[in-house]
Amino acid sequence: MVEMEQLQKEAKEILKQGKVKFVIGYSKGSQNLTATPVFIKKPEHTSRLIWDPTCVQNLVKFIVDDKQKQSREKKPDERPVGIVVKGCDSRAINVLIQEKFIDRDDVYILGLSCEELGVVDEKKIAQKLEGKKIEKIEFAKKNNLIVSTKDGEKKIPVKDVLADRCLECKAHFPVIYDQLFGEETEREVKEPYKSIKKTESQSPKKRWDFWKEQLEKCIRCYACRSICPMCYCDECVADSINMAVTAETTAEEKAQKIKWIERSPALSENIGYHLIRAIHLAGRCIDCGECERACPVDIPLRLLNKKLEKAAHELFDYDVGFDHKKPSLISSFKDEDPEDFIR
Amino acid sequence: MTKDFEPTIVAFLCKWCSSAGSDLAGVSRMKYPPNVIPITVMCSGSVSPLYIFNAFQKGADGVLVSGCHPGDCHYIKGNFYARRRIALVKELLDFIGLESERFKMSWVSAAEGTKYTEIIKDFVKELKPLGPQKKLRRDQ
Amino acid sequence: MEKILTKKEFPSWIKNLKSFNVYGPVKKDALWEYERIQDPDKLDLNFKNTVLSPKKIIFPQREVILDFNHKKKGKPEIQEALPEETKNVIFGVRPCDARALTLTDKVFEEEPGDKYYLRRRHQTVTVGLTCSDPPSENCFCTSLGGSPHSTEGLDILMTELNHKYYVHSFTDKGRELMKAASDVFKNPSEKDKKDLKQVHKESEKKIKRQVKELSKITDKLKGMFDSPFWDEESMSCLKCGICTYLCPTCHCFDISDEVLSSSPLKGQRVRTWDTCQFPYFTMHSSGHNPRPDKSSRLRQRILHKFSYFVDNYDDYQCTGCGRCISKCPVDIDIIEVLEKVKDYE
Amino acid sequence: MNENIYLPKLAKIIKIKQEVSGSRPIKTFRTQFLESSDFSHRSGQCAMLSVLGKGEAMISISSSPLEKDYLQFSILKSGRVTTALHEMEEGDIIGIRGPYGNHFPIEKWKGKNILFIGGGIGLAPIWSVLQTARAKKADYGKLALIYGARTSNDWVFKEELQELKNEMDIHLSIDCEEEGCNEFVGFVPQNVADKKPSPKNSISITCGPPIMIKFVIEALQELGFKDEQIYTTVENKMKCGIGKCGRCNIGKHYVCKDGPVYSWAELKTLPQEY
Amino acid sequence: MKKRIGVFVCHCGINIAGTVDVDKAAKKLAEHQDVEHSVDYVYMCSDPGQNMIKEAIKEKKLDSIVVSCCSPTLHESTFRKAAKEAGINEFQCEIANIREQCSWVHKDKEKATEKAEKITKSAVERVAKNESLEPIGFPVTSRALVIGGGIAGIQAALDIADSGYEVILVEREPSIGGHMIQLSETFPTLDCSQCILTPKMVEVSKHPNIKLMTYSEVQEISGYVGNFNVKILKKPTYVDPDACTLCDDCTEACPVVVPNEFDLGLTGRKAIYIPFPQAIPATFTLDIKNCPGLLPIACGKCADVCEPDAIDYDMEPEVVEEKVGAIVVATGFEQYDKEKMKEYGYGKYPDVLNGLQFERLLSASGPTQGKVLRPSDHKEPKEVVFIQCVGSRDPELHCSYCSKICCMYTAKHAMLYKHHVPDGQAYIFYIDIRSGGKNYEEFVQRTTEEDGVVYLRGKVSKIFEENNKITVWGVDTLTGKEIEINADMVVLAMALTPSKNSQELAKKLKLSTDKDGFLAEAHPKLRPVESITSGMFLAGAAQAPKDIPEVVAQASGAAAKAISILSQEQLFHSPMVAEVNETLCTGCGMCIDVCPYEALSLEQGKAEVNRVLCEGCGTCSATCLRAAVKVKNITPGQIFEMIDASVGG
Repeated sequence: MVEMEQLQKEAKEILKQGKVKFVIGYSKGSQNLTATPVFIKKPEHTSRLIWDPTCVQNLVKFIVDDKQKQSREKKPDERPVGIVVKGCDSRAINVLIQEKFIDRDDVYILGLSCEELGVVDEKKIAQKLEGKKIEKIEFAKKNNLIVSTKDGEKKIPVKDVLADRCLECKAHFPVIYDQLFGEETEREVKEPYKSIKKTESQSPKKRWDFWKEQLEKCIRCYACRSICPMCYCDECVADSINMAVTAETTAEEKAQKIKWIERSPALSENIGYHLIRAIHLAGRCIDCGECERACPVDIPLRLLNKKLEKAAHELFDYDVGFDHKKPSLISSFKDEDPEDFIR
Repeated sequence: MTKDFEPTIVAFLCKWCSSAGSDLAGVSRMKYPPNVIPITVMCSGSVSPLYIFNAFQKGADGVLVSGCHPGDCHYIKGNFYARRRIALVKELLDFIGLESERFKMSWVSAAEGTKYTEIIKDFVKELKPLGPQKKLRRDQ
Repeated sequence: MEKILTKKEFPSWIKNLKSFNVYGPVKKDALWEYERIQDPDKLDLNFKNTVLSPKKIIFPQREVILDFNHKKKGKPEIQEALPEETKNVIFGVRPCDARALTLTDKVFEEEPGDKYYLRRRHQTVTVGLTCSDPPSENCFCTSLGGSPHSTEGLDILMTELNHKYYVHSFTDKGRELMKAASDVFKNPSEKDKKDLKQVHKESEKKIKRQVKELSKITDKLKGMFDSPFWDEESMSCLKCGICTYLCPTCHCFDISDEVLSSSPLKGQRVRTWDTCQFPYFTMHSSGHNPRPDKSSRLRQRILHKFSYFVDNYDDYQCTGCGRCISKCPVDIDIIEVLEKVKDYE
Repeated sequence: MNENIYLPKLAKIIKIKQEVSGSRPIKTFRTQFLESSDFSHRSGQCAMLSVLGKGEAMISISSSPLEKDYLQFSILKSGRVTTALHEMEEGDIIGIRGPYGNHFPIEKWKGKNILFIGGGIGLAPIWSVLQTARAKKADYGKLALIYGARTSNDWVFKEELQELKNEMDIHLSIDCEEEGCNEFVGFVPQNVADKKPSPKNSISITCGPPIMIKFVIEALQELGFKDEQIYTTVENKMKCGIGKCGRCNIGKHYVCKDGPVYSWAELKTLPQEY
Repeated sequence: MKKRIGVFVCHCGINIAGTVDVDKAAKKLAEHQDVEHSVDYVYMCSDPGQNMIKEAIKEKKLDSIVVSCCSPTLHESTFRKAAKEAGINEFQCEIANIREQCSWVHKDKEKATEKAEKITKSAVERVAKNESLEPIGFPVTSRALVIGGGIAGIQAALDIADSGYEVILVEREPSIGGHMIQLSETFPTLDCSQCILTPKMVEVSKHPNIKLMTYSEVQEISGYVGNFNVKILKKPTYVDPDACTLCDDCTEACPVVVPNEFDLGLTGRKAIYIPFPQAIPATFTLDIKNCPGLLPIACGKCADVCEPDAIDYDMEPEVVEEKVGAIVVATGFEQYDKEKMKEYGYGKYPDVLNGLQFERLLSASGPTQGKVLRPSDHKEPKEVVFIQCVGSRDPELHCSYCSKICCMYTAKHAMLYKHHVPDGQAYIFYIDIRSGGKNYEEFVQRTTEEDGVVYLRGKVSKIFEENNKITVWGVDTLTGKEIEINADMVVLAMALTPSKNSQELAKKLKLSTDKDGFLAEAHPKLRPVESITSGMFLAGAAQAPKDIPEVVAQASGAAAKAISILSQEQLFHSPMVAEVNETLCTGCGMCIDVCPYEALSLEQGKAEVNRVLCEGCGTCSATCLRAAVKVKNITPGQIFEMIDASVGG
């Protein structure tokens, strides 16, 4: 078991010693049922840190944020940032190190093992409650959620409402950390790609009908990109409206920025955007599921990434985020890479 | 689908093997349907997934990426990266339901004019019954 | 005009609206959205808050302003692309979303008026639905001068009374819509009127969240432009567009040219929603950005809604629908932010 | 409300002049509407120029309202639209809509001395009011211009400035020493401090890069100019031009509608968001 | 910049015009916004055609042109030259291939015309965004490095040096000469190997342009063609060659005896030694691995007896840095590892020898002064079995390839054996006889006809020692008979493998190797002496097993290639190279991973292109997630427009 007190104690210690400039962790959410990110600068505030299956967010995005902020500052505080991570999140850190976006020394990692569980899926909980409004939600030991609605309290075993990604997670403890909390338990995952199985087994037409309906909904709020720790580019190639401009950028460069997709939320442009995003996350997505969680119109974005995760694993024996010393999926090859699709 | 449908294929051919192979098909006066528009690139390794998506978005009915056989790459290993990259693009396009017939990769050496001819013939033949590619295409 | 319509008869009303494009909430998977209705049974008035407000029908996310084409050496041709002249009706408009339209009206009506918006607005009848139960846990309309049964911005308000609706029209557009199927309506009884009052009264009590002393907050905001408050509050902001795209009152947009063919040149000038939360929204072509960071952007969102808009249009640019709170992936809660403003320093 | 505010009117480029060459080129365009137009502007206002397929850019009108034959724009090549404009030739057709924004309250300044202070492309917004004042010389007191750029190549309206020298005090400057150039070496604010214009019965109009404006205002204040005597123009990213698209605001002000002309007395009350 | 483009559609007689309506195509292209001028003509590549282009460029003030004609492999350079002559940059000319890729492969004129228009429009879109470029020139260091002092390296070094360029010849061993100096006589002429090689070795040592560095190894190489920086480790010999008088007193004094490598262990040598009498440089080397210790206390006997005080125990390893413009790699071969050849009793039975050992036995300067005697008992062997293809042509257990020279040298061994022991009998087990080469077949014939050597086709199944004899069991596959020979000596024609450390060196040089570890040539047919790395050339058995004349020919070829670089004042490189947008680059390094030429590196967190190393393949560009790398004149922006043109947009 992860002892919350130990986590708080360690966070307090590193803040006290000035080892880190601040600690990013989870605290109790205000209204929504999940935990909320918290940025703790003072040792006395560490009691706000929590850890339970409502800690859904991948906080690594804020490391990216801080790194980008640092690059704009004249005299940045170069001390590491303390961060609370789950197994999946830790792999995001590994990818960032692999891609040299951050150094290992930029982060002080407080790793949490998800042990038997993982985190919950808000939508699944809502489904369990059949649309009833949640008045209060609490996590009780023995892995139950106590949810209060107008009809009174209801106990929901966490296992019944775990996020799909947790059910498919191959490594539910951190692969990189400075301090580990909880056990490095083993867990066998029978179907690591279960969520894409249905779509995969359908006819191309069915698959298309499904994705057409899903992607037509996209309003291009870019929450998926904004929340993704791997989307750290200053300028997204998939989007014609943003542009990183410096004093050196010439008028021609600005004028010649390619509009691979238009900003109109038309189906073709939405597909263009999501295809580019998916292919750019191939070998980089660590399946934290944040894109899908953030999506206000419930597009199952995770499936696109999962499909490529599966391809990377099955075709190229590549698993993301386990080794930051290896070259990336697309910047490496093996002589025996499959080519049965090539004529 | 209509019998008169003539698909448009955008073919990214590497300069050293596949484009040369298509030249050989020409020199040998082989015949294949005029549905394919070649874009010669330096190496199949330089074909970005964005090019492929973009071609479909702009209304290509089929896209071909063709490079040197493994081991023959003019740039030593560009085609190996292409092979991996294109495999991923293919998986993705298949997954969203684009007919897998619409996107192909081939190895065509400078000596394989015949192979190039066959590939184009077969490609056109396979695309015709599918009709125009409307899934990724922008509304015009 | 005040009438009673049974739930059973409701589809008949819609079926009688042949000359109208009918819009209303439709459930898709777990979410509701306003959509064009072909089959009245699809219209679902027992709905939680839709993701997007009916703003998207009056002020669509993408709208063609003009078509252009230019042949070499010829004169460029520009074709105005105004919305089609149609009659639209939106059912199930939440009072907060209807009030929001009155706010966007202020912006788009202000001289020089915006033809595209106004044409759509004028040719659309809004049929509201009282929120007998708040459609979201984050509803706070009552804090902003609205109510679950507010009629502002509506032509008709429907209130659910068990198996029937109390239908009240206040405008000519509304009355006309009811007349289109006059035989499905019945006159309300005194009990109905009493029930209506009761439901309305109850509905207000069910709004749990609130911001108190907004005017005090507005005053306080005026002095907080340079406060570090915004840094703290925006720490977890992701710079996505959810809060603003989902907001029924936000009206920012971009104008861009979409080229369909480069030679000969052919394309469209389109207007698309834009948001002050995107980092490049205000960036000059030199790269200079007056709002370079997320704290300045959160500040803009709050100040625009609760300070600038108040100065310019004498109203808050927020109607308390709660969408930005419910959908924020990192729990930025506008109510909490406002409350914190009040208590700041 | 019959007019569609978003529809540009077609105008022909009748004259193009390369003002500044090099990596940050500036060209001046004179345009004439193809069809008769009720377009009528006042000094300080802007217009939205469009190049079909590229988009629109808000550009200040550098010709005087008294000039009825054409509209003039001096444009720095900077982004997608301005690059396209720079590629155009005389006879090419662009779209124009506007005019937008407020203007210099020149009628209030009758009898006063007007000091124009510009830097780089910042002379363009001033040029309109300068030309108007010059044409109605009798209405005003002394006119003077302090203008500078990085190098003498970067001055706009070089020939016109030479001509004007006969009519008013013109103080040019360059940022760094340059062979064959005898003008003041230093930044514009330094030139202002050096020339010590008198605040008495004077109005100053400043336009240029934000950093220059900041220091010019300080220099003017040093010389005794009151906030009400100092005018400047502000620039922000714009799309609609009519205060609806929501991106050019400085606090509650929309620059496209409530600006771009501000007295320092007004501007200093607004948040620093430009 | 908006361009003024000229389009020139060639009829190519009827080759194009027969299938493509060239007039229509030219008119169609004229409608393009950036096209100022569009015409067709019967033969664009003819003088009048080219003149037409040149005149149009001048008259219409064109700044770029598209010639719509045959494949760019044929006339791209023609038209680029014409464009240049007319005053526009050669890279402002693009070719639209409407012959090989259009008119020749289609029949339907209407459709072919439409396609030709699209191909041409695509080229127009490309040229519209082409930059003017100049070939990248860079200076050349007119010195060469030759790695390996065998016959290949010696020949290459001499050829280059004779052409007037400085050469640094690096040899790992204390003396140059390689394997050739160990040989007795060479086939098919039976020249004395030492007699023909030593003059060349002396020439090397005397040549004013050759800097000889023996007992040295290449440690590190950086740079690129024309400008390599090499670090060479000079191992200490502890003997000052200038002071040494070759008196040999030291070896007498030295108490340590170890196997002599030169004689492949058939004799011994001291810890201080000269590898062989004709060694170049002629000096002694103290073998530190076998010396009891450098401290005089430990031994110090050699220094004690050295009158000229040539022995210096304080000598330190030295790293010498050199700049060179071209490199010849001639690291030679080795015999197949004996550990893998246990089944033949090699290393187990003293009278089972490998080919080189037998060469030493035959050599007049060898351990037996040219007498063929058994190592075990110094008796003359009366029956000798030679076995070919030991390790070669055995894909399952050993090497799949043919070692090429074994057939010939085994024939030579058998023949020479017979010359030494006329009453002896030689048997040769073989699979095939490969005797391609001038006078080779005749040579093999002589062994059987004149010297009575018995060729047995088949493989040996077992070798074992019995009664002081080596019994060889085998099968003659021609007769199907089982054979048993009680031999006095067995000589194994071992497979040839790349010399040890050659893999390691290949890595340092960024050379690729083939599946067997031999250095890979750039093209097996057309560029056999070039490596894939520009400026590095291959010579000798390091590339593949080969005999002496072939080695010498290849060495001269490599030398000629090297000279062709060294003789340039400047080298030029295509300017169509990658360039990095630093604003977009995040320094992830993926482009660096994929670059086949190591042309990219990370400098202060941003990718940087070495324009000389970059070949412009564009794999970096497709890999970069941020589109921060592009190859000039074939940029994503250009492809974007070309796709547009291709689909008819």
